Amino acid sequence: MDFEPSDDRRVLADTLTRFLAAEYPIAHRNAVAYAAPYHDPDKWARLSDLGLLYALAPEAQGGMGGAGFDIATVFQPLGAALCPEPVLAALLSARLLVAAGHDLDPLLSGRTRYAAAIGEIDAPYDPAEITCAAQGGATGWTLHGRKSVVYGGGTADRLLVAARASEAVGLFEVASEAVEITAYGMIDGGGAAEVFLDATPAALLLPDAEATLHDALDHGALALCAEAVGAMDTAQALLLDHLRTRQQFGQPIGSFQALQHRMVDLTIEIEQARSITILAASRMGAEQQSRTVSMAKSHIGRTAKLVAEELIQLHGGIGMTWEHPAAHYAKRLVMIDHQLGDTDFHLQRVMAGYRGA
Amino acid sequence: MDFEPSDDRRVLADTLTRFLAAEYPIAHRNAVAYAAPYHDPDKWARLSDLGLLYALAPEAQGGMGGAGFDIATVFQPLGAALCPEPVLAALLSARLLVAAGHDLDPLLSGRTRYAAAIGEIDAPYDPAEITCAAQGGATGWTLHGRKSVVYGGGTADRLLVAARASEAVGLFEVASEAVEITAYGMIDGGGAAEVFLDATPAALLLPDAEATLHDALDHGALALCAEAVGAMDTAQALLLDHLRTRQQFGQPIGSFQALQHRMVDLTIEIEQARSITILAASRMGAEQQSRTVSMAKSHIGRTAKLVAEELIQLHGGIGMTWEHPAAHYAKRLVMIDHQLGDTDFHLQRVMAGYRGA
Amino acid sequence: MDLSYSPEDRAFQDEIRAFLAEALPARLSDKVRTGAELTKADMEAWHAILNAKGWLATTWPKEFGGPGWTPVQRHIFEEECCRAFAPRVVPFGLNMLGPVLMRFGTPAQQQAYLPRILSGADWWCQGYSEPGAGSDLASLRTRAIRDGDTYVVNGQKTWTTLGQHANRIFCLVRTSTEGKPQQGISFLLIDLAAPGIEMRPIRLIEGGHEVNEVFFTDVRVPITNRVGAENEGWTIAKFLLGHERTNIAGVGFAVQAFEQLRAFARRPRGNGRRLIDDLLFAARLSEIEIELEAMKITNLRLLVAAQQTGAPGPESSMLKIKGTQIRQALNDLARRALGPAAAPFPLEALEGNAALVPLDQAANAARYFNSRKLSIFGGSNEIQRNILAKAKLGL
Amino acid sequence: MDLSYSPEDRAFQDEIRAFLAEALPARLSDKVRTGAELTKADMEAWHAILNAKGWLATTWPKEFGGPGWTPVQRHIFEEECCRAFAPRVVPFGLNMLGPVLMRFGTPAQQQAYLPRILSGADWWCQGYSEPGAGSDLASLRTRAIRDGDTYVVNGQKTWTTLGQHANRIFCLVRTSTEGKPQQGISFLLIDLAAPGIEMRPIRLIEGGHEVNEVFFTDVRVPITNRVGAENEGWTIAKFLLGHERTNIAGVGFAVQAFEQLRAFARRPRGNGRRLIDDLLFAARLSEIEIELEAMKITNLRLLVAAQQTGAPGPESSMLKIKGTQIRQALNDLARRALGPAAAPFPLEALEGNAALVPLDQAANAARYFNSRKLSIFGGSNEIQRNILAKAKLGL
Repeated sequence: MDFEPSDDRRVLADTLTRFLAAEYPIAHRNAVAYAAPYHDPDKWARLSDLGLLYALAPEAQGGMGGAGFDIATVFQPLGAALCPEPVLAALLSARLLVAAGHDLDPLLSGRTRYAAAIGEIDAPYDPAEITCAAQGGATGWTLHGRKSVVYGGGTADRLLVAARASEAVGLFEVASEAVEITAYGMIDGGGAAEVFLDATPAALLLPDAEATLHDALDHGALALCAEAVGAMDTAQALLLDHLRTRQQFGQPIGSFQALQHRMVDLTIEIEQARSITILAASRMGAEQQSRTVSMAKSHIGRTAKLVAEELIQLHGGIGMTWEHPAAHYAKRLVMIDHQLGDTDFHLQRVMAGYRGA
Repeated sequence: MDFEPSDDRRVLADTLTRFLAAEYPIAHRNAVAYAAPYHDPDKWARLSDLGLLYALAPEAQGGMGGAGFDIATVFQPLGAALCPEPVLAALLSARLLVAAGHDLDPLLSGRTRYAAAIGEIDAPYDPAEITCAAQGGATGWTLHGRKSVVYGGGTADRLLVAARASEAVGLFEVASEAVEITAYGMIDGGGAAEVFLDATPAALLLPDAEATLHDALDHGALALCAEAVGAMDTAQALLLDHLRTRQQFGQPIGSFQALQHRMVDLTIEIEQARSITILAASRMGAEQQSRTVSMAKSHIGRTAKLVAEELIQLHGGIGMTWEHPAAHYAKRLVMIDHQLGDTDFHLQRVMAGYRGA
Repeated sequence: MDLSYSPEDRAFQDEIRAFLAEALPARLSDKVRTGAELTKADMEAWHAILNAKGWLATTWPKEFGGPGWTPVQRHIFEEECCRAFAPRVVPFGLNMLGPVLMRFGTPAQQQAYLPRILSGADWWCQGYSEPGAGSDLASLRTRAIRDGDTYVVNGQKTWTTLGQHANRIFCLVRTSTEGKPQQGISFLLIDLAAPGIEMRPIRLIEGGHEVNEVFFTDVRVPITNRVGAENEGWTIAKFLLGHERTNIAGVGFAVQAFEQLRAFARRPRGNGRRLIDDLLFAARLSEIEIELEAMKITNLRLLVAAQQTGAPGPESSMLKIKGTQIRQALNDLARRALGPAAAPFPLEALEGNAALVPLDQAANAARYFNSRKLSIFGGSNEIQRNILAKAKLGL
Repeated sequence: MDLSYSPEDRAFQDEIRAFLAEALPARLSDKVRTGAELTKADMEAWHAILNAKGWLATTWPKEFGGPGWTPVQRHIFEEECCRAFAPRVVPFGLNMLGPVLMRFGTPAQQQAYLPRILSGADWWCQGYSEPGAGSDLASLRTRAIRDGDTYVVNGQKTWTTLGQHANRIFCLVRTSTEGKPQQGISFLLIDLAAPGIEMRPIRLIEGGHEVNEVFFTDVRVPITNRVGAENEGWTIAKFLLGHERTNIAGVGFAVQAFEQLRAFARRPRGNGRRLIDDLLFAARLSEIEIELEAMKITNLRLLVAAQQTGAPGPESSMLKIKGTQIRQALNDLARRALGPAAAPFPLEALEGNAALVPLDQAANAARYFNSRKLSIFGGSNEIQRNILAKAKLGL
């Protein structure tokens, strides 16, 4: 039993942490995260050159990782620095392309940007509810419908689209130029898009993709958990610094017992969130993958919100201001619950495990 | 708009409070509440002589009250003193007898003790799930099955039994001598019983009693809410006294901010519980009766448990001991959630209100 | 015990409803309903409509131009305004400075300022908090030094709500450093046009501009603009804190938010299903509804008690704490109700064909983040707990 | 990162399982499963079985008769014991006094007492808390005054767990009133047969007798029974508090309780329905399961860290807080799962034909009330938060 990262992963985490600290100070992060294209294309290229994306795919498919702990190793530093780059889109796409037996190098090298267009307005989290339609014809497949809040959809070259053909949900690839895309920023930074499919020509990658979609979403959820753990660590550090230095009533506010006890409770919740994320990472590819990831995402949804709310509350007014990093960490921590299944969605997946014998 | 009790009710509350303070000091209360017959028959007679039970029935049926605020006026002092007398059994029975057009005086005078045998092991809260059977024959009705945790069942003269005859659930009356009864005490004091019906001869009071049963249970739930408010008030007073007098680290523990803030939060919850109980009392007999009572009982279930747990925790070890009143208030406050529907049962009744248009 | 309104109160309620149905412009209530930002002109327009009816200064006695309502009537008025999605009245002149002037001001000050508050000639803002004096307000450091007939003011104020629209500010300033920090504070009325004042916007977490910083550099204020005695401003500060907490529970706003959320959750989605049929969502909504129903009664109980004793006690801190918790819980659930569709940044909200959610829900995430201020501004919930522990529980 | 046990650990686990399958009497595990009270003889019997195998003093090094296990091995052992419903080892001699004697005792003390702990000849209990010294242990007032070669002890101890079975007690006593309260404390070993000692039962909330008060009146204790230097007993108290917190998270007990509750909830009732299909119940159970799964990892992380650094840090206070919260939440839900059937008083529990619920659930309400002690005894959760705020967060 060993809770230390391997040497390779430690090097990757250190490299990434140093790069992000140098290249995404909070002022720059905010400048790029809240204005189109909602990330920094230049630094995205440099991140790719670091080999970041290769850590997201298995060696057999040309990557250099792809295990649960590799994903956590990448996303935790991204969260700690609030990095707005569309790495989640790349991860989801990589999992889909692996399943489709597709060449991954264009994605992993950063040359071609992919986004996974899965969710819809009325099917936000569960692929089984997808209604976008795929129609086969003499000249190939066409897609019809709308995909909503596609992460990284505004800057992608290629879209991987889940659409229903007769009974099964299939996976298709389309070129971004072939669809109408409305790109926008998100309240916590970063970009997403609405994708309008109107008899859009598409290439079929997988005829029956539901299991593959679930697997990709599991991996995405794990990534978001790790990202949240990173962001919670920074939030905790900001908060401790504030409690130690902010003076009111002639003493640092961290000397007030009521605040001390809340800070302790917060710390315990963060450690629990870290633990359940470690457990989920360890179960990727194993039998309990989906249920364990759901445990983690449900826990994180609740804990990250608590951390965000206490981060603001204990900072007082200053934590409500755009100028202060706390506000941006709080937004990201809350909005992670809106991505790939919120705390109650995942709780219900955990509960479903009781139904069997 | 007026939140003061009427003069009649104020007199009743004062009389009752004085009687209970004089007759049920905690040592006596514990002596009678935890040993068969789990109440004090002598004082029960004197309570009846005070006219207590008449407050539970409308004037038209020979009572002197019966409104929501009358019930609250009776049960709040009972809760404040942890009185173990089977007044709840009398209230439930009175509501049933009123609906059946039965003579109430034997009950209201205290001469005849009734208990309502409604719940079953697998139908603990909802009359719609009752499986006890009533069979009609040449010589009248017989009842078959088992009723569980019948409050006051061990000391009742007559039992009002809900049982299913073909489609509808009917209300029947049986003499206690005619059934097998296993009486026992409850962990928070007071008595209940298992009632075994084995071709027990019974008199039919109401052929279709489901609405009547719901109404009686609503009134019982309101009574339990008021009882809890009374018990929470005493709990709060015990706790404040402890915080002001218990010294640790050279100061009263009530000077520690973390405990102060918890005590404030507790106080707010108690006031909210009082408010929702007032609202429920005001809606008895009105359109929203059931949903509002369920709001109150759901709130009380959660709040009373919180008060009980903080009552013990902030007392420290002494609050864990049989010797200290806190332990007995805590038990009653928690176990109220096990009577006539717990916090989640009633939450689901509140939720059911959303289903309509 | 009687929880219903008296026949007089019900008639009063009918009168309010009729007035709102006729006088409240749809263009204003639409903005409130959808969470759109109200302009200065919008707020002034609504003030003028209320003032024409004599219902603007609801807390003022008749001799100063108020309607002379009881607390219960004021409550009914506020409830109906919320139900109709009327804009909120800007409280700084009407509910804060007004009562201070009536109680502590000279007749000259009352005559000079009170009518201008009603007419809209003056828009007041508040200069209390400073960067180093938040919860610990008495540690404020903005100095006012006497120079003949004027004070010379230097320092900085912050969290000045809607200061960008104001022409005047009332300030707590330090006029002495002797004795306890509370002892050397005075209450000044300052013209924002005076030389040496700079107001800078503070952008809040969700991107909006509603509060400001105010910088004072050698600003000259006539001593006749001081309210009350020199060094006795803390009395006024406490008066304001303890006295004028109209609608501190925010019940009307909570009811508004609850009704909007329930209506949204009942709307069938594209697949015919409704959010309200998700059991966990319904459970969370029910829990809040129960708290809200209890809060309505708690609020009325304290209101009626205040009506009898003449002044709200420390119990109003309970209303602040629970009231903000309920409103924040509603905003939280409303945000969560949108799922991924909560994410688009409101400044670039999607509209028309690309709209993701109904317009009145589109700003839910921004509303949630903005509402975190409720438990901080106006005396944080932690400070309210300190007050209650001491003043109500005797700890 | 590798969360699985090493092949050696797995072999060790198999060995433990095989041993328990063979050596643990069903009459004992049945009692543990149903929450029945274990007699003194039951506990002694289980100790003897473990001692015969050399697995009784799991925290002791080999030279004193322990198995020399690593923390991970101890964890596996405890996990398997819980899974098998083995009785809990009585910790006062084995896990508390034993390590103290090894670290602070004289060779004579070690030789005199350690073997008797293993053999069961001595049953130790703990004399720490006093009525006036709970969270503030250093304020203890039980006096020990030197009289030649003996101390004369007067005072009162309380919360002495299982003292009714003990023949010896280790006590913190005041030997000086000079200096800070912590400075005048000494650690004494006292024979309960000595004249002047009276032990009285304390009945707990649910009716059970597991703790006691101990009164000392002119009790004479040889000075050779002092462990460590005079007035330096606080060092030992802190050592005990910080050092020996084996299984403080109580994960094994929580797993046991969770499995029992889930099994009960899955059992079809008379009407064919199952509690687990009640969505709100399932949601509450899931939330606890998630916390428990996280706790298992948190516990292991700290265990492995302690294995590397040699000592648990203040983080073990986190295990205490969260561990007790989880166990209490499980006991809470298990009680609620019974509905009205939770009410019958366990001392008169219904059995046979009149039984309301399965025997292993009948004591759920009593278990819930008894488990409220978890967050109070052994350093209340409030004290743990104080420790963490200072030692871990630097506040």
